[in-house]
Parts: sequence; C-alpha cells; structure tokens
Amino acid sequence: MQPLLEVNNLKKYFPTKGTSLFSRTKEMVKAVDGISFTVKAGETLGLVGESGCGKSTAGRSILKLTEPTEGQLIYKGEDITNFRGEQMRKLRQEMQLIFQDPYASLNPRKTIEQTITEPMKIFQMEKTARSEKLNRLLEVVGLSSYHKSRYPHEFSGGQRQRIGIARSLALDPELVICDEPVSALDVSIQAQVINLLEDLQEEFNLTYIFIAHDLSVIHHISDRVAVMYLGELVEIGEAKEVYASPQHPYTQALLSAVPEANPHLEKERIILKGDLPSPANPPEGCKFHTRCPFAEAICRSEKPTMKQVSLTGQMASCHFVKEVVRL
Amino acid sequence: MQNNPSLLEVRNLHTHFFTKTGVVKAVDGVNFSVNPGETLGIVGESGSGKSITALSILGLIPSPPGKIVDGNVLFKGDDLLKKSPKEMRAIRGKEIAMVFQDPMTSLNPVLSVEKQMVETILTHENLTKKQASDRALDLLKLVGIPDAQNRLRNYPHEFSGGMRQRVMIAIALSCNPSLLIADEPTTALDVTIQAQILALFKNMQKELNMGVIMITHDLGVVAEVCDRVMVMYAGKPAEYTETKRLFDHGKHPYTLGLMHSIPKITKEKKKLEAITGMPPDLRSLPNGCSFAPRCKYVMEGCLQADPTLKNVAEDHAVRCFLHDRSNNEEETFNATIIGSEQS
Amino acid sequence: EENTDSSNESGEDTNTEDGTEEATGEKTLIFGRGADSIQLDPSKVTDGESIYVTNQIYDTLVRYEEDSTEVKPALATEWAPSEDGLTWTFQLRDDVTFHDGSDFTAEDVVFNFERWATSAEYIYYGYMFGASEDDLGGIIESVEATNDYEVTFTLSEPNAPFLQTLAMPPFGIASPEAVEEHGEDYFKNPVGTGPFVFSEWIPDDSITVTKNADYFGDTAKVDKVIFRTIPDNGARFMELQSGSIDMMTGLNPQDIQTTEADENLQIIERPSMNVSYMAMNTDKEGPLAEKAVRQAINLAIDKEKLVSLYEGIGKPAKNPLPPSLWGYNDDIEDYGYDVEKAKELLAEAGYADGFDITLNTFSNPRPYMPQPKVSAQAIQEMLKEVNINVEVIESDWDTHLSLTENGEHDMAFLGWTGDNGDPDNFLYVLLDKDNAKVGSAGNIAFYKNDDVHALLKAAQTEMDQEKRTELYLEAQELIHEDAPWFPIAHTTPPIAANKKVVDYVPHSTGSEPFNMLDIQE
Amino acid sequence: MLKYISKRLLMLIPVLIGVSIITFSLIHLIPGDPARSMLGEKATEAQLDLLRQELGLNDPYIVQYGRFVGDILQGDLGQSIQSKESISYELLHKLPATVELTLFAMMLAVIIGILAGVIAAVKQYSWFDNLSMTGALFGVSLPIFWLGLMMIWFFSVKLNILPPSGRLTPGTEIDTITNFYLLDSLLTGNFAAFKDAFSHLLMPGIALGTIPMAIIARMTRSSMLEVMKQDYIRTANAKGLKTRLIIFRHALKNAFLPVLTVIGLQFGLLLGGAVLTETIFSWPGIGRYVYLAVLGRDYPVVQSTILIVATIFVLVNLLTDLLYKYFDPRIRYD
Amino acid sequence: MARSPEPLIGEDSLKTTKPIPLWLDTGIRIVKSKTALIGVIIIALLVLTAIFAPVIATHNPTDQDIVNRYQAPSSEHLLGTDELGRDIFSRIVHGTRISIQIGVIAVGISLIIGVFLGGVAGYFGRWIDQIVMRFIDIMMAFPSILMAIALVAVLGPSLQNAMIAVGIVGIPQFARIVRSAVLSIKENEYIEAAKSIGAKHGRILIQHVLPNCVAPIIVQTTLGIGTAILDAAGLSFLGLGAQPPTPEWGAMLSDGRAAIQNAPWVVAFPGLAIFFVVLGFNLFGDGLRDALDPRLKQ
Ligand SMILES: Nc1ncnc2c1ncn2[C@@H]1O[C@H](COP(=O)(O)OP(=O)(O)OP(=O)(O)O)[C@@H](O)[C@H]1O
Ligand SMILES: Nc1ncnc2c1ncn2[C@@H]1O[C@H](COP(=O)(O)OP(=O)(O)OP(=O)(O)O)[C@@H](O)[C@H]1O
Ligand SMILES: [Mg+2]
Ligand SMILES: [Mg+2]
Repeated sequence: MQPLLEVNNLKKYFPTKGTSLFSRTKEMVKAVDGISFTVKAGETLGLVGESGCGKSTAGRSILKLTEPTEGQLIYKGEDITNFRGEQMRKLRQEMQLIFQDPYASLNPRKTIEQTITEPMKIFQMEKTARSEKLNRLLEVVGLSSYHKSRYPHEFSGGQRQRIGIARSLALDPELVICDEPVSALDVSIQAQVINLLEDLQEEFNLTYIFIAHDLSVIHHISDRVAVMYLGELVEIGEAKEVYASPQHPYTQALLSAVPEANPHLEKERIILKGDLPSPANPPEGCKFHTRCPFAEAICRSEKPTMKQVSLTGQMASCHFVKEVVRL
Repeated sequence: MQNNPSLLEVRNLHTHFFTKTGVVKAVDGVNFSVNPGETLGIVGESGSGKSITALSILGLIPSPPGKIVDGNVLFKGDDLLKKSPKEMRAIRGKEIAMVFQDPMTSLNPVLSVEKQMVETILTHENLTKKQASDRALDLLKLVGIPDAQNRLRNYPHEFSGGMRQRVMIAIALSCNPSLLIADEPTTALDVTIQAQILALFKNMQKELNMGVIMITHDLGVVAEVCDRVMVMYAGKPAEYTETKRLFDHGKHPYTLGLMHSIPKITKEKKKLEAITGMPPDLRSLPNGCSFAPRCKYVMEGCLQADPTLKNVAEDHAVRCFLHDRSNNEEETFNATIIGSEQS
Repeated sequence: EENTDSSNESGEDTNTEDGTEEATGEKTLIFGRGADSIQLDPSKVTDGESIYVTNQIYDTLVRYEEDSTEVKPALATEWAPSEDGLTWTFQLRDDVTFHDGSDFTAEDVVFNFERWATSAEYIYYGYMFGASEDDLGGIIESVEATNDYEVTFTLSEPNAPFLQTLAMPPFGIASPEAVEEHGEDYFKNPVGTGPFVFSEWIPDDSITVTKNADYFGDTAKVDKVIFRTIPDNGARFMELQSGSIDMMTGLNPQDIQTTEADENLQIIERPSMNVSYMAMNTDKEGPLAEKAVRQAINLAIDKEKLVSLYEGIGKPAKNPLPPSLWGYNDDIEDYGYDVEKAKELLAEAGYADGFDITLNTFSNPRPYMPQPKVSAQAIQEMLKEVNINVEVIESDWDTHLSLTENGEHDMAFLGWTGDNGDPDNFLYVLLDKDNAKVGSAGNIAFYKNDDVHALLKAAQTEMDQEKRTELYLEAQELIHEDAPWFPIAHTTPPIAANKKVVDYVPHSTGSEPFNMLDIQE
Repeated sequence: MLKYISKRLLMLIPVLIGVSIITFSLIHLIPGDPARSMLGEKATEAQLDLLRQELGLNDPYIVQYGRFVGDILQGDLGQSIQSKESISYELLHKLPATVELTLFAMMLAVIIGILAGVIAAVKQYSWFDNLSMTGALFGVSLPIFWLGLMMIWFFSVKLNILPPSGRLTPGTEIDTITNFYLLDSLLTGNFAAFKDAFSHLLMPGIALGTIPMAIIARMTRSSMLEVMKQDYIRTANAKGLKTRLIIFRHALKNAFLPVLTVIGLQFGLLLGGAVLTETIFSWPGIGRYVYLAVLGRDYPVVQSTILIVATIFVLVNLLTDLLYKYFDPRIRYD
Repeated sequence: MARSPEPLIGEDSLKTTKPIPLWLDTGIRIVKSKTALIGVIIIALLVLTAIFAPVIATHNPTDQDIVNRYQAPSSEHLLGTDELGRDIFSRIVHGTRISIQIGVIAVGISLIIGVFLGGVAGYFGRWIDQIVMRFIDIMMAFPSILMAIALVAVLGPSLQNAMIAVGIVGIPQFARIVRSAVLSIKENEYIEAAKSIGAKHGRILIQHVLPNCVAPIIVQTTLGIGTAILDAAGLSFLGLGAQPPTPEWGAMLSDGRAAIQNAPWVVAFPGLAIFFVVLGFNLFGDGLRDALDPRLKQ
C-alpha cells in the first residue's frame, strides 16, 4: 500500500544568530539532519526525543511552515517538495497542526468562533455551512455552542487545547501533526485530551504524527515510534517492538530513565553521562558517541546507517546492532 | 507515628492570598512531618498548593497578598512562624535549603556561579573568602560537575539545564542543611537528565542524612525516591501515607484517578481513565469536598460537608467520606453513591 | 576701598566679583550683549556687535564728535578738499604706534584703502564708495602717501558725505604687518591703534580687550573691557541686576521700569538715528499698488498706541529720516489715526470690503524695533477695523531679509540705523529706485518715483549742505504723499548700566570707543 | 570583542552617510541665502555673488556634497560661513561646554534617578514611593524651558543666589586645558573658579537633567519591581542573604540593564537637544551653535556639527552596548 | 453521534458570567487606578474646555487692549493680560483646542508611519527589516529637536508645519515599539497556526499581529501626545511654531518671556497649562500601560 506521507532525507539548517556580515561560510544549527520515514494512512507515528533534538522542526518542515533545507516530501504519491504559494495553500487543507502551548496558540483577540471559522473563511466556505460546521466541531471536542463568543483567556488550558484541535479539524484534514499537544497540561487533564485525540482519529480516520518527549504518552498513543537524537533518527519501528526490545543504546537509555509509577519495580537504569551536545556543532561520527556507554573508536569516526533489525521493520542506526535481512 | 521527634512538623497550616478578586486558600489545613534521612513526597496537580506549602515553611510567602493565617511549623521543635525575619534569614540556606523548579530562572544570570555559591557560605559560616571558595569547588565536584575548577568562574547561562540544577543543589547543600526542600527539581529537565538528577538526590541524601521534601506532580518520581507521600488537592491533603502503601492500597478517589490516568510504559495499552472536569478555582471552592464535582464516587453528603483527614490504617490517612471509618452517624449521613462510574 | 560700599542688594554674591577685582586690582567693565561678534576685521562685517568691539581697537582718520555726527580729528589732524571736491588731503599724526609696536604712517593708510579695493568682500567700502565687482575702487581713484604723514585721495566724482563716511568704524586702519602676518586669520587677531588692545576671544562667550596705555588720545579709564555674549535679553538683564555685568544693550522694553526703580541701575539712552517702518510692496499687483490703499493703511493704524508698545523708548515717526538728522522735514503732517477716512479711501479704491494681505515680521528684536512680533499683532488687530485681514508671518532674521529683498512679501517690517549721519544714507538707500532691484533690495517697498530719484541723485553730488537740505525736504514730501511706507518709530535704544558706570556717552551711530567712561565704586 | 567593536564601527558608516545626506538636503532646502545672511542687509548683489562664488554655493549640489564629504574624510570639518572660523576650532570650545553640561545633568539624573527608583521599588506604595514617583511624573511633564525660566526667576532674580547664565563669571581666570571648566579648575587647583563654574552649571544642569532623571527613576523602579519578582530573587531569599545584598547585588545589577539603555538614549538626546536649555541659560554650547547656524544658513557648521553629534550619539550607544556586556554576561559579542 | 464528549465541569461558572470586552475591562482598571483616573479627568477637562472654549472664555482671545497690557490677575482678567492686553485666561482656554490639535495630528503622523514601518520591518524581517531599521537608526542619530527645527525651517514656520515636524521626529519611537511588539508576537504559535491554515501575509499581519500590538501602541500614543505637545511648545518657544495671533501656549510663553520680571503671570500660566495637559496624558498613559499589561491579567 502506498504510504500517505514519505519523508526522504529531510534536512533543516538554521543559520546561527551571531554569524557576521562578512564571513561567507555561515555556521548552521543542524536542527534536522537527514531523517527519512513513512507514515501510513490512519496510523499514528510517534516522534520522540529529548528537548531540542528537532522534533518540532521536523514537523514544521513537513508542513513547509519552514522551508526545508534539503530532502524530499511525497504526499499521496505526489512530490510536494517544491510546492509554493497557492499550491501549498491548497494542500494545507489536508495537513494540519496542533500546538503545544494552549496559551500561545490562540489569538487572544479573537473569539472562539472567529478562531475556529478562520480556516473555513480562508477557503471560502459559505456562511451557513461555516456555522453548521462550527457547531459540530464544538460538539465534537466537547465544548458548547455558548462558548462561541468567548475569548481564549476565559478558558482553561485543557479547554483551549480542545479549541486548537477544533480549529485544526475545520478543514477536514487527513494528516494531523500534533506537536506535544499534552505536555503543557496537568496530568488529570492530559488523559482527557489524549482520549479525545484517539476518539477523533477513529471518527475521522485521521493520520497522526504525534510529537512528544514523554515516552509513556508516546507508548500509549502510537502505532509506530521514531526516536530522534540531535536531528537524526536513531530508531524506528512498531511501538510495541521498540518498547519491548529497544536496539539503539540511546533508546535503551531513554526507556530505562523513565520513572515508573511503581515503587516495587527495581529497574536497571542506564544513566547517560553529560548533556545533549549543541546541534550547532554536533559530534563527528555517530552523534550519540559522546554519551554512549558502549562507544568505541569506530563510533567517533564513522557515521552509522539505518539498519533493519527485525522482520517487522524495526530499524536502528548503530554500528553494533545486528542487521536482519529480510528474505 | 514515630517516637523520635520529627525534624519538621507542619501542623494545620493555612496560607491564604488576599487578592482583589477574593481570598485564595492556597494551603488550607496541611499536616505532615519529616524525619531526618527521610524523603517526603508532595504530589498534586498544578495549583494544588505544593509550592506555597514549601514557601510557607521558609517564610517566603509574598506578602502582601499572602499570609499564613493559621498553623505551626515546628522545625527541630521550634515554631518557625514565630521567628523574627532576622532569625529566619539565619535558618534559610543554613538549616533548611531549597531547590526550585526552574533551573533556568532560579540562578541570577549576572553573577558567576562562584559568587552565588560563596555568598551563601559567607552569609552563614564564619569562613574566609578563600575557604568559602574552596568549599564551593568541593561542592561542585560533589554534585558531579566535570572540570569544576574552571566552571566555577562561569555564569549560569554557560551551563546546560541539568548542570544548573546541579549547581542549585550544590548551593542548597553548601551549609549542610538538615532539611532540603526540592520543588519539582526535575520537571523542566529531559528524562535522561532527570534520571541523573534523581540519582544525585538519592546519593546526597544517603550521604548527608538530610530530611527531604520532594515536591512533584509525577507519580513516577514519587515511586522512585520518596519514603512517604502526601497527595494534595486544592490546598488540602487528600491522602498521606507510605509510598508503597499508596501505590498498593491508595484509597482516595483522586489518588486512584491520578494513577489510572497516566499511561504506563510497562503495562499493556488500554484506554486511559481520565479524571473529568478541571481543578477548582481556589477563590470559590465548592461546598463540601472540593473534589466532589470531579469524583466518580461522589455521594450526596460530599456536596455538603468537607471530610477531614482520618487514619484508615496506621500511618495511612485519607480525607474522604468513603473511607471515614470513624463516622458513626451513618443514619444522618446518606452514603448512597450518586455519581456513577464512567468510561 | 572695595568692600566698604557694596552696591549689591545682597552681600552673598559679591565674593567672586570682589575676589577677582581684588586679585587683579584692575577696573574691569563687563559689557553684556545679545550676540557675539562675527569678525573683528571691521572692513568685512556689517553687524553692530562686531563694530562695537572694533571701535575700541581701531581708529579711523577722523572720528565723530561725542554727541553728533560732525567729525573731529583722530588719526588725521587736518584735512582739506580741493575746490572741485575731487581731491582730499589729510595730515596725519606722527606719534601713533599700532598695538603690535609698528609705527603708523601714511603708507599704512594707503595699504588699508588698497586692500579694501581688492575685493567686494569689503562690504562697507563697496557700499559707501560705490565699488562693485567691475569697479573695485569705486569713486576713489587713488590713495597716495604724499609724504610720511600725508595722504591724498583722488575721487572720480564729488561726494558730499565723504568725510563723514571716513569716520565710520569700518574704515578703521589696521596694522599692515599684522594683516600680512595673520592672513586669513587676521579677523581674529585684530591690530589697530585704538584705545584698547585685543586680548582674547572665546567664541559665543566673551571678547576681552585691555587698555592701550600708549594711546595717543585719552587713555582709557578702565583697564579691561569684557564683551560678554548673553543671548537672552531677560537673562542678560538678570546678570546686570545681580551685578555680574556692568552694562548691557538689548534691554527688553518691559524691563525699563524695573531698571529705573532699581537704585543700583541706570538707563542711558542712545540718541536716535534710526527708523523702523512697515514697507508696502508697491511692486505687487493688488491693493498695495494703489496709493489710496497705502494712505488708508497709514490712516488706519493708531501709531500712538503702536509706539506705546515700545515702552517709552520710541517716538512716532512720520518721515523716513530721523529728526536728529539735518534735512529732516518737520513741516510734514503725519496722516494721523482716522479710521473713517481710511475706510473712505479704501472704498474709493474699490476695497470697501477689505482684502487679505500678509505682513512679514522677524523674530529677533532689533534696536529700532524691540518687539517686532507684538507690533505685528497690534497692526493686525488694528487693520481688522478697516476689514483688512492680515496674516502675520514671522521668520528668523535671515529668512526675513531674504524674503523681503526678493519682494516675496506684501507688507514687511524693517528698520535702519544711520551709518554716517547723512540723509543720503537713509533716503537713497531705502527709497530710491536704484535700490529697488529684486534680489538685493534695500528699498523693500520697491518704491520707484523718478522725481524722488532725481532729487536724491542731485543731492549726492551737491557739496553745499543747504542746497542738499532743500532737495531732501522736497523728497520727503513726495514720499509722504506716495506713502510707500508706514513709518513707525525712531527709537532711543536704551542701555542699562550699573550706576557705578559714569561718563558714558553713547553715540547715535550705534557704537563708540569706551576710553572716556569710568567705573566708580 | 574587538571584532564586534570594529563591526559596529563599520555599521556606523551607513548611518553617518544617511545622516549627512539628510542634513545636507534639509539645510539646502531651507530658503535663504548664507551669503546674505553673512553680509547683512547692506551688501550689494555683486558682493553677494562674489561671496557665493567663493564659498562654492553656485556649484551643483552634488559637487557641494562631494566636497563636504571629501573634506570630512580628510579630517577637515570646514569653515563657518558666518565667522570664517574653522569649525573644529569652534567646536573645541563648544563641544566641551555641551558635554560638560550634559554629563553633569546625566550624573544628577543617574544618581538621583536610580537611588529614588530603587528606594521606591523596595518600599513600594510607601510615602517615598508615592512622592518620588509623583515627582518623576511631574518631571516628565514639565516644559523644561519653562522650568528654566522659573528657576532663573526664583534663584537668580528673587533670591540672587545663582548666576542666571553663562559658564563662568566673566573675568574669572581659568587655565583651559580640556575646556571642561570643572575639570580644568580642579587640575589647576583653582577652587574659586571651580566653585564659580559649578554654580553656573547647577541650574542648567538641573533643567536639562530633570527629564532623564524622571525617566530613569521610573524605569529603575519598574525594572526593580520586575526583577524582584524573578525566581533568582526568591532563590537569594531562600539562601538567607541580607536584604541589602539582595537589593544591590542581585536585583539592581539585573534591573540596571534596561536603565542603561535609557541612559544611553537619553544622553544622546540631551547632547543634541540642549538647544532650549542652552538658549535660556546662554550656555555657549553646540545646541545653540547649530540652532543659530540653521537660522544663519551656515551650511558647513550645520553639516559638520550634526555629523559629529550623530557620531557621538552612535558611539555612546555602542558604549552602552559594551557596558551591557559588562553587566550582562549572557550577551556575547563575537 | 459516534461518541459523547466528556462533560466539562466548571463551565457553569462560565455560563453565568458574561464575557467582559477588553475595552470595558481596561476602562474598569483605569477607573480603579487613582492616578489614571486623574489623568482621565484632566484629559476630559481639556476636551470639554476645547469644545466649550467660546463659552468658558471671558474675552475674545485675540482682542487687544494695548493700554491695559500686563495687567495682573484680577476679577476682570482672571489670569491677567499679556503684552497686547489680551486676556490670558481666554487665550489659554482657546489654546486647549490648539494643543489637542497638535497632539492628535502630530501623533497621528508618527503613528501611521511608525506603525507601518515597524510592522513591516518586524513582520517580514530580513532585508526589509535591515533597511527600515537603518533608516530608523539614522533618524535616531539626529538630535530630534534640531531635526524638527530644520524641518520647520524648510517648510516655513507655522503651526501646521510644526505639527508635521514633531510628527516626523516621533516616528522612530513608534516604529521601534511596534517592531519589537511584532517580533515577540510573531513568535506566538497562533501566528504559525494562521500560516498553517493557509492565511496570507496581509491577513496575518492585519488580523493577527497588529491587533495584538494595540496595547503598546495605545500607550505610546497617549504618552506621545504629551511629548508632542511639549515638543511643539518648544518649537513655538523658539518662534518656529504657531503664528500670531494664535493662542498657542508655547508661543504665549515665549512672547511673555520678556516680561518675566514684571509680569510673571504671562509666563507662568501658559507653562502651567502645558504642564497640566502633558501630566494628564502621562498619567493616563501610565494607567493604560498598567491596565493593558497582560501580566496583570487573570
Ligand atoms: N527558527 C530557528 N532558528 C534557529 N534555530 C532554531 C530555530 N528553530 C529551532 N531551532 C533550533 O533547532 C533545534 C531543534 O529545535 P526544535 O524546536 O525542533 O526541537 P524540539 O525537539 O521540538 O524541542 P522541544 O522538545 O524543546 O520542543 C534547537 O536547537 C533549536 O534551538
Ligand atoms: N502571589 C499569589 N497571589 C495569589 N494567589 C497565589 C499567589 N501565589 C500562588 N497563588 C495561588 O495559590 C495556589 C497554589 O499555588 P502553588 O504555587 O502552591 O501551586 P503548586 O501546587 O506548586 O502548582 P505547580 O505544580 O503549578 O507549581 C494557586 O492556585 C495559585 O494561583
Ligand atoms: Mg518542540
Ligand atoms: Mg509549584
């Protein structure tokens, strides 16, 4: 089956702030440094990694909210890499974004109605159709129609997140990129939103790319997971498999570091040394080698490639994983 | 409870904020104690009064509008609430130290790390600058900062988040406090860094035999580092017991709700049981139990009267009518469950 | 002697003052004024503030009498014109040295005159002797040193005011050595023969001159004069009140009473040789081109009231000439204030409903017009009575000059201070058609009357003063009838001084040497 | 650091070119004739024309501008049309006068403003806070020319305790070295002159310093209040530090940063904006100098002086930025 | 319906309280703040005075009575008379109209141009920003009063030109404030959200960015009016502003200066009038700043 979205060697570099007017060679922050994956229609791909590893940038590059530096995007079999202006605006209907910060993602000067109907206005939906749709969307995300004329500051974080979700559904998208939609919410509210997202996926047959740094949330919601480190993918595969038998040392460390709400569990922890290196000058070779407990000489000099490590398609990028060749 | 005197005992603490829009009962009747070498966890949602509890202990409530309206804070037997500002200054940083949530903003950006460490030491200890500086260096090494000698002169922005939190911990430890209050020390950090910091905490505590109050909203962290836990909801304790007991025999509907609403890595996926509704506005709390509007097991009486914290077992107290064994007036109390479980 | 009689109101601030006097034991006169000198080479400037200072440093061949524009000997002891008025011979003093020590001889006079005849930048030379770019010498054909102490001037045509002109401060004789030595910078290193020697110039702050002990005339009574620039009239007056300056020009009329009431201060009036007027642009098409309208305007303004705004330092003017000058026509009767008649005249001219017009005025007070803006507003209000709607346009002085000489105005204020006490210096300059050229007009009414022109021209070459008087009287009558101006006032610009300043006699030309005045504690 | 400075200095070039072009165009657009303005009402057309020729005023604008830039590049500020004096010589006296006045005003403003702001913030809502902030509000609302006049009227006329104008009582001897009179009199040990110069500086200094003082006080206060809410202040409290240490070391050092920007901007504003003060107090500085030059169409003076003032302004802001670096280690210039 | 959404508890509180519009909320805050209220009262007085000037004034502001010039305040002339015997009180009353006009028009000029420049620079960034900011740098490097003087000298002294000059001089301030506001607003996720639903630049700038900058713009406008009145008065004081017989306060002050010793009221009252009005706008602006401060919300 043809994947809904195919991302090939996507790169996004930002020039560092301090580059001088005169030096030709600009220093670059390699926020996303060549990632490739596919997303199947109707599935949820979890994208996980530590703060600053490039998850959001990857998401925004896919939507071309920032112009990718390099790479190829294929949506429904069509190469959209070079879509511009009007073409891209049309495509926006099918791809939407849900944001992390429920406070910053709503324009405080617009009523809920204005916020949710704006996309419909932009795509010239009729007035009556608009209000019908608005009412339905409000209902779907669990808000009432008397909320319409309210302003965002009158809502709690969880409710705002629902408003944001309603807006992103206004154009009946197929692909929704959720950029940490629950990490700003309280635990008790978090579950409400996760449930809502799951229900919506079922009802509207949505495809999610779900970005989060919380491994438990990713575990809960994803069909497949991709683990990022410093702008690169280190491991990708079926969620169950990756969580059960992580192959990349980074994934292993990440999983072992999660504190479990179970005092009886005596986990064997891998505690990584040091911090995430700066994406402005990442380490040579394997980017993880500076923190890897198993690093050897080759890791410092040679960049590992993605290798298939299981028959179901789990892949990891490490010199020491065993490649499984599909027959 | 234990026989030996507690290091810290908080009794019936009430801290209110008298704002223009009403009285915020941020902390409204909290009791707990901490023993030397013990870690007490305080968990709860945002706004449940965890930080204010901690700040009340140290006398750092912004006033106005905040005021401790009732209660005692007995530290080594002395009531801290009766101390003069000057006496409190001598205790802060020396006897009781605190580590804050956000390592990015809790260090002064324009002073070098050394200066911020040395000034604490000089304030409380009778040392020369040189000695203080040496102590600062030792502390940095202790909390595991590589190349400590050179890092001493650096400014906070030259450190990563995890490193800054280590510095904060070093500062907190600089005068060998007997009580350390850590207010969500790892919330702002990545998991791998959180693991580092939690490990550091455990080590330090073992080495220094401090009492620790660990404030968090993450039950995982509680399970990991705490000996006992107090679950807070809307300024009041909901449940107070040993950690293992809480996870195995947690009683309060809120505690249970929390535990069921977080996804777990190790368990099979199943639909999360969310707690409905949202935390109440502390300015206009509902009558009766403040959790009642969100409670699955809400009973009619819950909407009228506020339950009190009652022991359900030794060292296990719950504030809920469902478990109010001492309530003998069942006739006057209609215990019918009016809420029904939703899924 | 210093401390016994403090003339200050309060004792506190006498300290610094007395301190300096004690320390140097000198008599210092501090003179406050509104602007700094532009250059200290008088031949190149026209501003009064420059002349004020150079008048102390330089001598001219002849000088004005203290109280008139008659001349008396100075560097020249005797002089005589030839019969035809074309040759003038001057006998010079032989006991004069320049401040730089060099001796003064006839050659030096020649040097100076030849210098002035080299370029049009020597404004007064060109202006008084009719020099132009093509004819740099003007009416002076030659200047010769006929012996060490005798110079002979040869003129191309007789020039009645010649002797008076030579007394003008711009024709102060400079030391040739110094001129050559300093070159371009001579203007800030002036060397003359005058009663004071230049000592220091701090731009926009002060100029100091010191007594010339070897002066050939009356040696100065004070040791030092400091000319201090204090731009604001009010501030300057306060300095005077507080005793930090001794004397000042540019008194606000409003402060006259205060000065008179102050027991330490006195007002010294400079004799009047000026006129202020409102010129009406006769060249512009429209109402002002009509005589009747101009007369009507003359009738519609209450001159008494207008001049009362001068707070006593001005007398209403009816002629372009100041009354102190010979040739003044006192028989002329002023139009007087008569609104009805004005309305009649306007109606006759077809302006019964009035008209709109502009009045250009300037912001900086001038000696002949202390409050130009206020006067303009008064006229504006008065002309309302006859339905003339005046828009007042206030510009800075330079813009005003540029606007008016280009004839861009309807009505405009201006004034004139006499240079040499000759009526020609008023009438020809201000009202002759020769001077009504757009772009460089002295005659900003652009008044062109051939009869007047003939009279004025005749008076220029006539050497007999009586005959000249006749000519001027007649000219004034014609001018009165044509009413190109609304003459406003002749002022006696007040000088406020501390009472300890004595024997000071201001001259009508606007400046005088300070060698006679004294300070008495 | 050096690289940063040189980069900033390079950035100065386009700004100064812009300033010079605007100045040049503006001043040449003003109607009026410098020749007339110099020679006065008595000069003839021929004389005027000669002077115009001599000054090159008849050349096309582009040539005139080119000449101006060329001269500046050779370090020649040109000659005043009015006074024939070299402009650099005139500035030698006037610039120090203005800078002395400005520095003095700024010192008053900074010292009093910051102190008042800090105290007001620390004792928020106290009588001092109310009083000083009301005063500061009055300060920014006062027309300074009016304040100047009223001060003169009161202190010089009514009380006669301060001199109404000028830099020095005439006749006061002072050996000028730097032309900063306060400095010169101290260097030469001439205390009488120092006292005299100081008493002259006082009123114009206050008049000029009022607005920045008020602005700095308000800025300091609000900045301090903001900083006092920050987490690191809570940390400092939790460490048990003394209040004074918290206020001056922890809070003020942070709160000072926005104030520093204001100081830099205000200093620049004062430098060129002293026109009114200098007019009222007859202060022989560049404010009046340029003002009169504009009125007198003294093109070279206006052009060169504005260019210098602009340069100083830009340099002061560069200095502020560098001071920023000193106070805020987070900022790196490289 | 495929599913029933989870009920939201706490919405009852929302149902009962009507939403307060922003302007009302701001109004309430201002009324609550004493100082801002004083500012509002002063401004209201100013506006009322301007409207009813002919009624309030006891004399015609341009009527002269040269004989009775420099009269001290009396029952006939409440604030005395000036150098031409005009009634100072009436002139000050009529002067309110001019001051309002100056403030509004001058700030209007700075506002329109400044907001445009700042908005475009901040929103589009890159080279547009570079160009605009260099231009602003140049304007800032100019001593502002001298710039205004030169502009008036070019345009010719008149009230109108003084307003234009003051307006132009005020542009950088607005541009900078708007630019920095836009820069910070641009970082908000809702801007990204607007982009992601296909909104074009114009729509984003006008619908999302600028409305969220109104707070600093309003504050700056209010404070700017005060400054503009001060600056214009300064220009008039130098003789470069209002032309006679316009009763502009700065010009009145300047004209009365000569009489400061004998008739101090001629100087004192126009100065006080300027002071009061500027104070009013400053108080109001301060109040607005606090009232509109998002940090004080919630
Ligand atoms: N506009 C930008 N200009 C320069 N650098 C940027 C920009 N946006 C992101 N970066 C850098 O790119 C890197 C990746 O950022 P990104 O926001 O994608 O991380 P993330 O994984 O989403 O982190 P978080 O979990 O904190 O949201 C970071 O180092 C960030 O500083
Ligand atoms: N200065 C204050 N004025 C008014 N109310 C305040 C103030 N500080 C805190 N509160 C209120 O007190 C309550 C408890 O706050 P507290 O900071 O203790 O919560 P918390 O449990 O620490 O939450 P979090 O997890 O978000 O840190 C909150 O509802 C908060 O709004
Ligand atoms: Mg992100
Ligand atoms: Mg907290």
